[in-house]
Amino acid sequence: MDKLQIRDFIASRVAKEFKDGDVVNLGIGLPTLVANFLPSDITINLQSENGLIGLGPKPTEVNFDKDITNAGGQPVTLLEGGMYFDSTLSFSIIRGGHVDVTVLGSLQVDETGSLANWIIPGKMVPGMGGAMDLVTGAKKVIIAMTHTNRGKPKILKSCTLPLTAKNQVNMIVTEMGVMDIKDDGIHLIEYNPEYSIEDIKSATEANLIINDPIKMKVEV
Amino acid sequence: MDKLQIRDFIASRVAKEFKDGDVVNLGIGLPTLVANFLPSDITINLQSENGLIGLGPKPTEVNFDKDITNAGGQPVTLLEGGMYFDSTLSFSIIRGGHVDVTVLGSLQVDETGSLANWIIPGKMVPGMGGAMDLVTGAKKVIIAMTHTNRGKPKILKSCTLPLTAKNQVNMIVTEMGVMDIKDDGIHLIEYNPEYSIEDIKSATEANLIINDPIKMKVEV
Amino acid sequence: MKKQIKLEELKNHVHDGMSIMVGGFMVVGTPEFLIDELVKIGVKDLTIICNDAGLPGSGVAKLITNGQVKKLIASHIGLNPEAGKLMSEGLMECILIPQGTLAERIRAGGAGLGGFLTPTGIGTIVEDGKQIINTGGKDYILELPLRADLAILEGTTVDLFGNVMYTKTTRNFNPVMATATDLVIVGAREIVKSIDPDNVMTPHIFVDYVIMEEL
Amino acid sequence: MKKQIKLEELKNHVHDGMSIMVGGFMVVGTPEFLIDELVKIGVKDLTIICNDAGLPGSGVAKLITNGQVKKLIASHIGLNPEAGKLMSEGLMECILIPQGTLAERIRAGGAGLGGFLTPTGIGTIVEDGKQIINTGGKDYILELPLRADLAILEGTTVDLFGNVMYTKTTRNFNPVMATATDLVIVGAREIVKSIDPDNVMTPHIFVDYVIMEEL
Repeated sequence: MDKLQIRDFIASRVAKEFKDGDVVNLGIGLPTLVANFLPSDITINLQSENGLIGLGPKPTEVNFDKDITNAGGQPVTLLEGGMYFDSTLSFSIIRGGHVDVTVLGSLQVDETGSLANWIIPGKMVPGMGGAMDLVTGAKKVIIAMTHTNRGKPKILKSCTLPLTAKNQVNMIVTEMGVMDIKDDGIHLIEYNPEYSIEDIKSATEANLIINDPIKMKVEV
Repeated sequence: MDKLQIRDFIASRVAKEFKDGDVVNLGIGLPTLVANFLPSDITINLQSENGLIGLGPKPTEVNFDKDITNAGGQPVTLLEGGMYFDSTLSFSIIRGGHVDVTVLGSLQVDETGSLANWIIPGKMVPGMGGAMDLVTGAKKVIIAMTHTNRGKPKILKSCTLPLTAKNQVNMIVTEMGVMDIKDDGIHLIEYNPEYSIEDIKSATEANLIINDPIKMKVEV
Repeated sequence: MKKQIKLEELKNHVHDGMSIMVGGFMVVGTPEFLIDELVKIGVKDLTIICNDAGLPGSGVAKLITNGQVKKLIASHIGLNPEAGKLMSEGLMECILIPQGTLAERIRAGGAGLGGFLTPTGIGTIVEDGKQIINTGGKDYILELPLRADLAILEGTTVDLFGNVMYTKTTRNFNPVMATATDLVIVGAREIVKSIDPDNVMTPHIFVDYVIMEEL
Repeated sequence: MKKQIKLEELKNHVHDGMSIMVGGFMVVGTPEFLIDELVKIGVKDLTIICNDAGLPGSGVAKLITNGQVKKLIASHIGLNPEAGKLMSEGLMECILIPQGTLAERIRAGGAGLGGFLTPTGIGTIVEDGKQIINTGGKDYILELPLRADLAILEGTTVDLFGNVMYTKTTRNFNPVMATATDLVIVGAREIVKSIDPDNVMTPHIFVDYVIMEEL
């Protein structure tokens, strides 16, 4: 798979986690692509922390409205039934457990479900935006990311960068497979048969608990 | 003065404390009458803690609307420019210092500006409603009440009933006069010439600081 | 409409001993017909969280009169003399909370906050048994979040998605209660196709069921 | 309209060293023409409180580029590389706050609360130097209220009394900031006779001045 195929592979697998009626917040970058793979037979309510529920596809020239953007500042549309609200209600929704699933990218995730994705000291300081509230408040936190960064593992025994939150990640989806994070560690529950279990283990610093993982279907 | 005249005398004097643009909350009972004496040359924004600003007069049969009431549950009207809001914003307004003046009745007030008006243990337990927030949050707290209760002083050295708030009252208006509460105690700044200074002193348990108080005009 | 259920179905969502937040302020904004149904169902040992105790014959007063309320959490019960009587006689537990603190505790319950610091009640019996925290040279009471099993609200206008608008002073505690309970049931005066997305007061994600008021 | 002033009068209400909350989220809901005027006035040593650092050439980024900002309090500065550069070089102090905490601190500042307990940031450097309070078996950070001297907001529609409505996602931080500063100035896209009392988002009592955007 090339880079774009990898991103679509990850995004399409994440989209299978949603249930009818779920409120879902998709982070910037790869997680945004998940919107392209939403199942058509159920209703997913996409929330955006700048103040809307019912995030629709990118506008065309015809329905473009500069007053409707997502949390990345990109123009979006509002679906029927959607609505706007202010930042305090937006974070009551987020912090209060009213978001069923949040999907974010990450620089590092570790065995305890801690993640780091908002700062590389001395190098990159974008700020945490709404990410800390999202991972703390959402019922389920899914990290959607490439398994490694230039060959270096991102799934670690313990994060080395400043944390975004402690013990909050429930699931990791990468091009190599799907991992559940439980009290006893990271379980590889599905894997991409383009990689061997040994490949995946060696690309992962954290210990992987492996009990008969399912082979994923790869349709590119 | 008879009972009704006393109430109007107190209410009309309280109304003189307001400045143009003030946000004012009037409690149930005697304070409600203050609305009848608002100066016509300035704009006063009456707030009601159930969720409106721009409280207008009682409705007639024609403009009665069961969905518009004041905090006492009485039907009211909304003036032009007024608006509705929910209870959380209502108390952000109240607690946040956005109410310039609150006018309340009281059972007792004392030299330190503490007041008691929400419970008589074993006898009457109506609850504090919004009163505790109002006296804590408003910039100026005026107590509008009769000077005594069946001859017994209500302005005391120290309240004996459970407090509504500590050190929050700025002014007391009764049928006998107007008192400012400052760090050094209660100053009688105006008095009703129908009463002698000695009458007022003997109807008051608290020490009154008296320095040349102004004679009030009594127009009944 | 997906979320609409019949009035008779309310019984499937209530049970003895549950805690219920009831919208409204002196019965303005209280869904009277849902209260009537709760009386009919006869569910008991309820904890009711409401601004007040209703008015004699209206609002939560009906549940109180019918002996269904074990515990009332409110800011004011003065306009329902029976509530005071039951409280004095020890027949109904009654917890009185300053109105702003009540609204804010419910908000904290819905917003995932562990509590908040309020100056309201400092120096009064309201602070009894609570932690006092000094910040910026001033004392505050640490008040804790409040949640319930069910919220019974009055929505003036509800759209096909379950978005809600409240008219005039019926709004009061309704929107904040919608955020702070496991289940939210809205009694609707009218159901419309859609509400202007700028004017939605309770987003549909908070609403579980809508029951249309039969007039 | 009583509260309306001219754009040229903005200079009478600002001064060096003041703290200013600026509404908007990635410049959506930021009153661009008031920012332009602040650049023209050249008021400096400002503390700016805003969700973000704007975008290059838009929003508070203009003030940052022009060297008028001494301190920036925001949740995210990633889309304005210059802000990160100035921060790294020590030329602008930058305090990063989780977005929900930023909104809630401003709300506390406007609502007279002494602070609130949030789970956001527990176990991260966000908790450094802050009090941790355990309630209900869970750790929370005690976060304190945030206020400023002035708020500069974008109101889509303002009525003759100063009531404000915000359209679509321009709402964001605007209404909460209106409650938390000594002075509130709204840049209006349009001024109308009146707004439906149910749909007012910022009551006029919060608004000190309105400046109409010249198009």
